[in-house]
Amino acid sequence: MKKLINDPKDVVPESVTGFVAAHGDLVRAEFDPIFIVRADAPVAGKVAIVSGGGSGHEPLHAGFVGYGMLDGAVPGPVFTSPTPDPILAATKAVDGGAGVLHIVKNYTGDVLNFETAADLAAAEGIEVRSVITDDDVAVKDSLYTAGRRGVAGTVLVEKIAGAAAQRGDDLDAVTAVATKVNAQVRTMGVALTACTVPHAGEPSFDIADDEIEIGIGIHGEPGRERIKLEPADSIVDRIIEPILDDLPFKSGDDVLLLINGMGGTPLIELYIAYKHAAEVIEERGMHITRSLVGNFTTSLEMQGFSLSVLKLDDELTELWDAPVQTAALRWGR
Amino acid sequence: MKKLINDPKDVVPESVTGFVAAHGDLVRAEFDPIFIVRADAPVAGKVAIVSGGGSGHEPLHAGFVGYGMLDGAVPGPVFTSPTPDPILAATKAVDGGAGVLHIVKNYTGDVLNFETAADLAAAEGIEVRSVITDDDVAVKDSLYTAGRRGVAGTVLVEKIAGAAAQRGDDLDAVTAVATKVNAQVRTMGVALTACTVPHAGEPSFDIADDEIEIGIGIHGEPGRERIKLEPADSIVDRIIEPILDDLPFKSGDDVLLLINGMGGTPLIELYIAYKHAAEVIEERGMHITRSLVGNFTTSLEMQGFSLSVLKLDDELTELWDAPVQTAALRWGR
Amino acid sequence: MALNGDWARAWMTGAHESMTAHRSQLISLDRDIGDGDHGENMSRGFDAVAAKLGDLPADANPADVLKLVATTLISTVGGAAGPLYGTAFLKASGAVAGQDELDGGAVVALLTAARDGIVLRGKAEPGDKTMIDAWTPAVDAADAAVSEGADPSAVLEAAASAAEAGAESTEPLVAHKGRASYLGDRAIGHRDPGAQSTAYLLRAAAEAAA
Amino acid sequence: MALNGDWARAWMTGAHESMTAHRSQLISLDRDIGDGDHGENMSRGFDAVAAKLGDLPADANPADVLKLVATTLISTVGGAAGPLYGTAFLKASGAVAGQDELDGGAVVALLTAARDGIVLRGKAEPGDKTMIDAWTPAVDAADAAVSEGADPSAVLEAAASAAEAGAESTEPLVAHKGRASYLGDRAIGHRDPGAQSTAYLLRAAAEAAA
Ligand SMILES: Nc1ncnc2c1ncn2[C@@H]1O[C@H](COP(=O)(O)OP(=O)(O)O)[C@@H](O)[C@H]1O
Ligand SMILES: Nc1ncnc2c1ncn2[C@@H]1O[C@H](COP(=O)(O)OP(=O)(O)O)[C@@H](O)[C@H]1O
Ligand SMILES: [Mg+2]
Ligand SMILES: [Mg+2]
Ligand SMILES: [Mg+2]
Ligand SMILES: [Mg+2]
Repeated sequence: MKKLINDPKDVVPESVTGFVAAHGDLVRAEFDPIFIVRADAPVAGKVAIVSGGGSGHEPLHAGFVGYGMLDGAVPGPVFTSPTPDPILAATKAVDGGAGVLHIVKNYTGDVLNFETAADLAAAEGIEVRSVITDDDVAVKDSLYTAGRRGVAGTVLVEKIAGAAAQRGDDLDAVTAVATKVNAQVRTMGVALTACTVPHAGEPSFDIADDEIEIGIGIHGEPGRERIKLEPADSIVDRIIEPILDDLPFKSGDDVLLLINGMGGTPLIELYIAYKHAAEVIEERGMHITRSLVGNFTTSLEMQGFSLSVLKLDDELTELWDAPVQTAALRWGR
Repeated sequence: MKKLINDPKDVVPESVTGFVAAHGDLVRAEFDPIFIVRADAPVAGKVAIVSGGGSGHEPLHAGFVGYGMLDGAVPGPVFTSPTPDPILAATKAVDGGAGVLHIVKNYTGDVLNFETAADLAAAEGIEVRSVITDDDVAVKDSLYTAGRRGVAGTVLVEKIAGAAAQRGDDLDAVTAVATKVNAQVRTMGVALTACTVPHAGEPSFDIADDEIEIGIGIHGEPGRERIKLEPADSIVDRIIEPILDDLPFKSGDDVLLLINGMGGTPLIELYIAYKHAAEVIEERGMHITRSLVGNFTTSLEMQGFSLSVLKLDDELTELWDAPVQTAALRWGR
Repeated sequence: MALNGDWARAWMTGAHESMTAHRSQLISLDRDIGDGDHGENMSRGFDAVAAKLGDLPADANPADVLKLVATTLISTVGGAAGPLYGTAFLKASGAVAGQDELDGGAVVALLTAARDGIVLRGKAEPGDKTMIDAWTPAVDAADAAVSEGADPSAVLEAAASAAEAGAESTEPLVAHKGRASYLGDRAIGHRDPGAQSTAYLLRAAAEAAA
Repeated sequence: MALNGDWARAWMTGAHESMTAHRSQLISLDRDIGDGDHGENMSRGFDAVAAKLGDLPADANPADVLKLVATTLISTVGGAAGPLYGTAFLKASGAVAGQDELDGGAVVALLTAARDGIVLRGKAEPGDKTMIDAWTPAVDAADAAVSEGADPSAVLEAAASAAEAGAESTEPLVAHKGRASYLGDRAIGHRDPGAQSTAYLLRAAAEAAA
């Protein structure tokens, strides 16, 4: 295992220490238990938004804490959802009296731990809503699975709900917009290589030099199928078809295209994927009116990428364009 | 070789196609010869800035084209400097009548090709200046070498000179500020893994599972020494000492700290490096007043990072804070 | 040993040793069909439990011990296992509240409440390839042993053996809950890590009583 | 063959074949002490040269061919080698301007101008572990061959052999120019890729004349 770390046990607290030192104008952190909040939290009268989950997906979620996006982020150990204590502490620290929305990726652990924290927060008189993100079309959504996973589309939910909260929407409205974004975004990913969780010391799966994993999860969970390496355009075809075939995309739609790197894929390759994905989308008669390319929801040093398509309307576009000032996403101020 | 590409020959044009498709609000490109310019180029009356060099370092340079930074970027083949033709074409395309500054990283190929292009541009009546960046302290600067290499500090030169040009400084003044930033920034890098140039198909060097390369260049050039993997803090110590020992850093200085990922290192690790680097700098009595952490000057999928320290003063700080709107660096608008 | 407060402490000390010893194996099982952290999660949780046992008053009864274990696991394990085991121990504590020494019936009540707590939170059914596939046979075996007149330590022994068999029985299954459910048929042939850690937990309970 | 326009074309066709054949070897030499692109750069450049040779008028003289090669290399090779070889061929073209057929003295003038052009741009001295370490012995050997009364093709043969020896002579050196200079002592034991491509170029010139 070759990593730029000290003791595997210290990875999360040391990284959070560096993060808040580098971005002291935007954020501050508590360490016992560990969570990150906007430097100006709580913002009185504003709906607050908290997200969180296992670490190893940076900049998700701490990189999205700041004006116009998240109020708090709760990083668990690498790839392990946080316990209720820090979620509760973050929820209390950001509550500005207008209630708190939890944005939770759909994994049993995240859902259960946030659920417990929400119950405890409610018991302390804080109004809490939850939106569970589940944008990953690689997973069958049925009674016989834990449901679709929440993956890179979560960033779009956080940005757009964050803008709604920032402009003063109430808790119901912010919850509704987050729910809507989640309902309109679909994602699928591919891994070229595995990643190594520091405390495990071994790659999360074995994959041959000429193989790729289609439908990979963001925790190195094996995906839908293992195939031989193909040209970028063919790989894009394999994952964009299931995305576009799924509801709710149709000709004439305005969409946002997100090409998300898994952490170890260079930008030069992500733009090659963007090129072909954009071609396929335009061929289907849709219009890409907004784009995002980069590493936003990563899996440590994994090589690979995911592709997300979000159906836009005027409201979502306006909220997407609204100013945001976080470590990893910033425009308009 | 496991890459998200089609034919190795098409990597640069396909990636540039994706890049301008994703960022059509900021940039446009020509393809024969290949270069990228601001969407609104030429900006009449403004000094224009062009940079370029081999591809594979993305977002450098195209990711920095836009308001307040570069007017044009010229991507060569992967790790190979562009020829004079596209440099000349980009120079002509961005010239707004106030002259053009070339920012060139100090490699024989880049220097010679930009030199030829500058001569040809001058012959066509365009006033051209050049600033050669050479911030890499890993390399001995002497009569007996090609001199120090231009590495991640180049991004700081481009941002600050870009802000000077945007506020209306003339060509002499923009050249002077670029020269000053280059004189005040020092960088050194480390590689944990090698990278593979698409047309070569093999890693640029061989490195054992327990070895790292100290003083790596951004083209996978072997560095100063090969040592066994160490904890992150020790690695940071090895590269920050030569940086701080070099002119012009002293107690009481305000500095900007840049932790630059080489492309394959996850953000969670870069912030661990930030933490310790910041500690060492503060121990020496300097104050980190500005920070930048992320992948800015990369070497394809290489795992590793570089650390840059720039001595700030009021003018440089003001220019750093000035609005910038590019694909890879954006604030203030 | 009588199933009193000392037994409950000994159980947890044994569970701590077992999670430490099997950390890598549980990581490796979870690597195959999950995300490779189950061993790390469980050993982090039981490290915390071991560190807190000393805080209990000398006369703590089994319910007191189980309650401390519950809150400690909830606040240190994370992932799916944290809330599931946490709820299990919380409900188990409630089922034996106030009892200084547990008889066979109380053991059955404890195990049943733990299992039901996990089902309440996780909604898994037997055969879904989860820890429930270790807990449910354990409950049934304990119940049967009590009907046959077994003493409390024999009841625990029966539960532990059934949990071990239950863990093994997850190998041919397709998963319907947890991360392994994303894998479809590819989960076949792999043992569920949570079922295996349940088997270790119940083995530790039986050994502490032996 | 007389060293006329056809010879110059044949030289370039041969150089193209040689760069194609040695592409991987030059990449590999450059991987060791540079950035691994020299073979790719040279073969890209000579692919373009080969494609453009047909554009020349039938009566093109050597200087015309060399000029076309110069501008083509400058606009296709990039890196350090592009401007250096480009300047070399531009100066070489100037040195034999207007001559329909080159004699031994003209060959020396051509090689000297080429070498001086590289020095003008790159400022390398002999022993700096660059392509100059192939060009300089080639110039000297050609000069000596002319003094000894060799015919033009023998002059080129002498130059090519000296360039090959010169390329080999770079192996024990520490580099003072180009990327290999960053390596200090670690460059010792490796052959300079540019010196090697110069040896291939001059070997192609000699073979075209044989
Ligand atoms: N819905 C559920 N009901 C019961 N047990 C579950 C459920 N989901 C997961 N589990 C159990 O949790 C175990 C995984 O725990 P762990 O690896 O610690 O958490 P995570 O899956 O969050 O990484 C699985 O092996 C399974 O036994
Ligand atoms: N200053 C110089 N003078 C003469 N030759 C040089 C100089 N710098 C580099 N070279 C030659 O260029 C060769 C490298 O060419 P190439 O790999 O194509 O370019 P780059 O170094 O830009 O990648 C070296 O092997 C060396 O022979
Ligand atoms: Mg987990
Ligand atoms: Mg090169
Ligand atoms: Mg797990
Ligand atoms: Mg080279």
